[in-house]
Amino acid sequence: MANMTYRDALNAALREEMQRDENVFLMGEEVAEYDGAYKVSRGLLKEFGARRVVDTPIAELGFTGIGVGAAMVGLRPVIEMMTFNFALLAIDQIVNAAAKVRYMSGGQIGVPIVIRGPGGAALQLGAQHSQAFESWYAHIPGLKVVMPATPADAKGLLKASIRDDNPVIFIEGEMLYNLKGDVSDDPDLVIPLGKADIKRPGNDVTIICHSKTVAPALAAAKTLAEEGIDAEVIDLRTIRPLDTDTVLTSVRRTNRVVVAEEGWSFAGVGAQLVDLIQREAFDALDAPVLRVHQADVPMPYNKHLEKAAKADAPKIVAAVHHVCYKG
Amino acid sequence: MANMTYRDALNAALREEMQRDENVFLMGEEVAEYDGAYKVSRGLLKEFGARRVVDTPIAELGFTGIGVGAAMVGLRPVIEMMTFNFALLAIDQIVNAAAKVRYMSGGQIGVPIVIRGPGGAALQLGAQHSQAFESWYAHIPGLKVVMPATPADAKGLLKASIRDDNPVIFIEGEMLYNLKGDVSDDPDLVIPLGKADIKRPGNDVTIICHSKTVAPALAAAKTLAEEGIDAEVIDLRTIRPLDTDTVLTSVRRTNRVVVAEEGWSFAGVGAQLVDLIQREAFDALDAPVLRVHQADVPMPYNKHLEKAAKADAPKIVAAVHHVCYKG
Amino acid sequence: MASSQASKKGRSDAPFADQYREWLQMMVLIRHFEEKAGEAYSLGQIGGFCHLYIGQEAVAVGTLAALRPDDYVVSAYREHGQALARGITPRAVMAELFGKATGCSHGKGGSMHLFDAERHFMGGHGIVGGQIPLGAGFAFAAQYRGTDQVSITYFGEAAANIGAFHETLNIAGLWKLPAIFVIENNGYGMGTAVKRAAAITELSTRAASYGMPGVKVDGQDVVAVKKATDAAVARARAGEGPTLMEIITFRYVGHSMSDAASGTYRSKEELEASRQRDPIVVLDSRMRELGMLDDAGRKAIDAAVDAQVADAVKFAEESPEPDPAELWTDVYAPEAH
Amino acid sequence: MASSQASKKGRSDAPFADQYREWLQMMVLIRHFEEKAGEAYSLGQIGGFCHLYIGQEAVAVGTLAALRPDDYVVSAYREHGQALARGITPRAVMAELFGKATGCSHGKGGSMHLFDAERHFMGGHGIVGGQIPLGAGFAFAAQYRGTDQVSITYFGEAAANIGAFHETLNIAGLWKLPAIFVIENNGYGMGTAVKRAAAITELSTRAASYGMPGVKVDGQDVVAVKKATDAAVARARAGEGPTLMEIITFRYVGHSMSDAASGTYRSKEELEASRQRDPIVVLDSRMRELGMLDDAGRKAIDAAVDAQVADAVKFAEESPEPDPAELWTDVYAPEAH
Ligand SMILES: Cc1ncc(C[n+]2csc(CCOP(=O)(O)OP(=O)(O)O)c2C)c(N)n1
Ligand SMILES: Cc1ncc(C[n+]2csc(CCOP(=O)(O)OP(=O)(O)O)c2C)c(N)n1
Ligand SMILES: [Mg+2]
Ligand SMILES: [Mg+2]
Repeated sequence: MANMTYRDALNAALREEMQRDENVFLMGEEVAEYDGAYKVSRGLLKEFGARRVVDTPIAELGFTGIGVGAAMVGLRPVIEMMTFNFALLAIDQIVNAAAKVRYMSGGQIGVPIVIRGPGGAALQLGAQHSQAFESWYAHIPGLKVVMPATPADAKGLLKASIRDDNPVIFIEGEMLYNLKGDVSDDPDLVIPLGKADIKRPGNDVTIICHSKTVAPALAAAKTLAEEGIDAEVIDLRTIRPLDTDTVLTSVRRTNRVVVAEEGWSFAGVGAQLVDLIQREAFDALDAPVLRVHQADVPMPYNKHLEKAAKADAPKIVAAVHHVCYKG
Repeated sequence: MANMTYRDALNAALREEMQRDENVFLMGEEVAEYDGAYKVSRGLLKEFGARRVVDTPIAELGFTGIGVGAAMVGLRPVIEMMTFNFALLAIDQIVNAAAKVRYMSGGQIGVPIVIRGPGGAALQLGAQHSQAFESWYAHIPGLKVVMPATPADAKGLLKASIRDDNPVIFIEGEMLYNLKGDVSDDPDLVIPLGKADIKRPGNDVTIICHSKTVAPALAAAKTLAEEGIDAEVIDLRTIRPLDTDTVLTSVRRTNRVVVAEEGWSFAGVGAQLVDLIQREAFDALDAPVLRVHQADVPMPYNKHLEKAAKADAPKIVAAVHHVCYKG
Repeated sequence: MASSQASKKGRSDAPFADQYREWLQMMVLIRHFEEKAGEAYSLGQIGGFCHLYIGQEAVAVGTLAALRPDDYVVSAYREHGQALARGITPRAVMAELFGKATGCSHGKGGSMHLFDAERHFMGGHGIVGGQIPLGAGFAFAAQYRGTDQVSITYFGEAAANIGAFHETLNIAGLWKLPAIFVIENNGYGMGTAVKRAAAITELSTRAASYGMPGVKVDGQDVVAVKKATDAAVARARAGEGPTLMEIITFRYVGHSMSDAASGTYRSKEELEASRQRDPIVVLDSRMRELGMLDDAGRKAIDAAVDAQVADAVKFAEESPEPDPAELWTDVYAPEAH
Repeated sequence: MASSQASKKGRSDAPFADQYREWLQMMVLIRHFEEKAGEAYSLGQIGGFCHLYIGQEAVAVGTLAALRPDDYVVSAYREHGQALARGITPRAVMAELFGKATGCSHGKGGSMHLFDAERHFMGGHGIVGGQIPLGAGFAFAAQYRGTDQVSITYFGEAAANIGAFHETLNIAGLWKLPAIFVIENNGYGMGTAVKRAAAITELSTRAASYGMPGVKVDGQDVVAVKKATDAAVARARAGEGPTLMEIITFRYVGHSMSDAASGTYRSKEELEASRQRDPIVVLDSRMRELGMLDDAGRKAIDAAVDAQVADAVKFAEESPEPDPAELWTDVYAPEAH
């Protein structure tokens, strides 16, 4: 056990997997000589050299496709998107190549690739740099979508993603990189994909969240506890495949649900959870499932407007009050 | 009134709007000399000339961005995507420019553009050419998403989209182009965006659909009628903004709902409708809302596998049986 | 253009008799296979989009003759010719067009998505330009592993105007990847002539933007194609980096089965003219000139090929449909236990 | 490089005294404005990403001096200099950086997204290369309407390796759009030197792939920049098509406020060397040489500029935040009644 930041946990996962498997390499903009725009790859060039830590031109479509090609012939690329906003330029390679080659080839050729980097908003980066696209990737069969919220999950899930034989979209959070927590230093410890984590057990209401909404959800649970509402907080960790058992088991016990996510509402991840829950646990619901999400607008630059746009603890508390018919 | 195909209705809408407004022009691959890959623009080059009917190189990102730029300075481009599968290459310009310039500029600059073409699957076109992305576009604030199912709607909605001052994603269906129906020849008749259409009134169950699932939904309703189940069929027509009133009014009367769409399930359009309905009409629901959608796999080439993958009338009937607790 | 005038002197060609015969037979096979595919399509035995290779045979045969079995090959949706020239059996290709379980993609890919992992045939791809970064990726892997494998990536001339071409060639030139990029310039992208799609029509000169050699090749002369490819392969194997080949050829047929060979965008005359230097005739004549072929020899080739193609069709017709459960497989890797 | 040797002869410069003074004052304004913006950022008055233009002043001033008010201008996220040179007031720009309602984008855009519809300043854009097709779109509109307006599009040298550059320049060359594409080559894309990102470093030569002239310009000499832009503008207005300008300049500061000016990827020495030909000093010296400027004149300019910048900061500080309701406006056009 070591106490380290989310950033260093990702760094450790990369280092360990690169030490473990010669086929694993890191490629992206500024990952090598600059040690990463957000320093996630700090020191890796020094340790592994320019062959395995590869700086690219600004050409997301090109270098992502090169990564997909390398994966098709057995390498295990980790492609860093400086942020997932830029992955839109590479999305054809992700959706039409990475996600489909195994199927189109009748199972002959797999694509063991990880595409990782920060997603969602940070602070005042404006409309083009503050977008959460996880629902888009989760919409696509053939992809897996992983979004760790803590340093321990970041390390264990990135290691599992690198070892996974499928294309994995691994979305981090710029606002999470400095978050500290205890992380196992066992190089063999991986956290299996597709398993949610109950970050706080509770009996009165289930708050489902992932990535940057986990901390606000836990803060909300604390506030609610003071009011005598005992909230269970489920961190999905993997968006696709979704851990339906953990979600449904909780819902059948608490009968009330709030789903919080960072992104926009229309056909967001929360909408899929509502679909799942009302379909599989219809009779267990004592109230409609409510959602907390970004205001349905492009992210404004002004800091007050931005704060008002974001999902936060007070909004989660308010939603819980509603589903509990309190206030 | 004239009886014409969906293709010709779109052609008439383009012709009328180009006659009406000098700022309207059509740009895309093969739209001019070839009369359109699916002949939607037949005759337009002849009538309006190469200045207003513009063939482009294969460069979706480039010519879409050129269209967005032209719209920013007051022209009203209609950009044809040969199919929306290729729009993935242009999606950065759609999401980061078209959808955001008005907001980022504090309202100074609008983007009155229509991006149109066929979406979804046809017959045996394989995984890369058989994708329905409406839930992606509907996820993005700043965009409108329109999907006509009939010749009359195709004409009226395309005219409204061209006159709209916002970026409109107008998704047609290759399988609909030959569909015939009565179409008004009144050049002033437009069908307002954001209004769903009750294609069949009914009292026992509400079937919500759009685009290529409208015909199967109506076929299902016919079958169900023979069993004594009176289904109301709502064609959303516009996915964003969604006509929540029409949907909720129907649901509050029928108390049972099936949502059918062509695309994949995870965070699809149907998921958003489920979210809306259980949130706003929770007490009205006698059964969980069920969804019909494509099998959650890339589209296979083999015709039997493809047929099995697609949403169709029998699947809608089966879903209705479930929500009516019949069989 | 890199031409094969030199080789016109019998002496230099003589040792190649067997090769030439092989190439001729493969070009004839592709031609007959495509003609039959066209018929089967008209009969509704093949569905979806079907893009025939008729007229371009020398490009696939000449380029792939220069490669090793362990090199990597990737193409677009007009890839039947490359699949056959790479050695995928006519049976497996025809069965794939028919969507049968015995097809080279098990019926799940179709005409545009032929794959054969064993032969390092990394697929036909349907998004214009989409295969270009993939091809560079195979070359990257070879460089990463320190093998001397090369990759060859085929795309049409219209694909040279799309972003993936630019991003990939810049990276390939920068990193000196062992890659060969082949522009199959058949004059048209669907209904659009090169000069209506590209600001310059000498596409091989774009190589200069990427620090790699660009060579223009006569694509109707299989010998010239082979020679030019040999040079590009040698350069790549030697670690000297990629080459951009612009191979000039002609599409004798429509863009796809739903497009007429001539009419709207090109005249009957132009089409006829383009057929004058038929790659099969060009090699056939040279071989006769060199005494490598006579009527009997040619008849034997045609007969062998006809039998092969007939057998492929019969095989495809008689092969089983994929099991319905196949709908759900190959989306994700089988769970490791 | 298109240089201004010729203009060294006083006679040819003399008539330009007022212009030169204007340009000098604008360059000094940009320099001081950016220094103040840097301070305000450190004080937390400005948030998000902030990319300063210090060192590149002559590029914005020299190019925009060649344009008409009705021409169109679009840039990337490093656009404070172009916004000021285009005539957006220091108040409106500073207020936007502060996120205030009085900012040129009403506080909703920020440093990377400055807009001014009235001045045809069509925005700073944050996705590398994203503004390139937009710039061509403005030129397309001018051509469509038959006006003689031109568009100018700014982007960094690293953006010349992205797909949007290729697709747009090919179309612009093919259609002869009245567009000017300006590569501001400041040597680095974040921490990546040109030679580590581009297979060739003479980026202006890429124009040959697009059938347009490519010109390399000394970006530290505002006079040379203006002259070269004049030629490109004349060509565009005459309907002869686009021009690719590669303007060589230097970024004296880090990529953004969160990046050190030197250290990891460039040495202190290299940075110092790059500062030797400061665009402000170059023009200042020439003017003194020509007797157009003396210490008093220069002092007057500095004083005027300091006052302007101080006023801009004060204005930004005292301006109101946007109304909370602004969160919901400008997503869609107001409903027409
Ligand atoms: C990105 C993209 N845009 C459009 C299409 C539709 N399309 C398929 S083939 C084709 C023409 C390609 O021409 P070329 O690259 O010259 O190859 P050829 O068909 O001549 O072999 C087009 C426009 C596509 N598949 N992908
Ligand atoms: C598509 C995309 N990829 C990556 C980034 C992150 N990024 C912002 S600026 C930049 C460097 C651009 O360098 P250059 O084009 O030379 O412009 P300069 O910053 O030097 O003015 C990068 C990589 C981005 N904004 N967009
Ligand atoms: Mg072609
Ligand atoms: Mg730069």
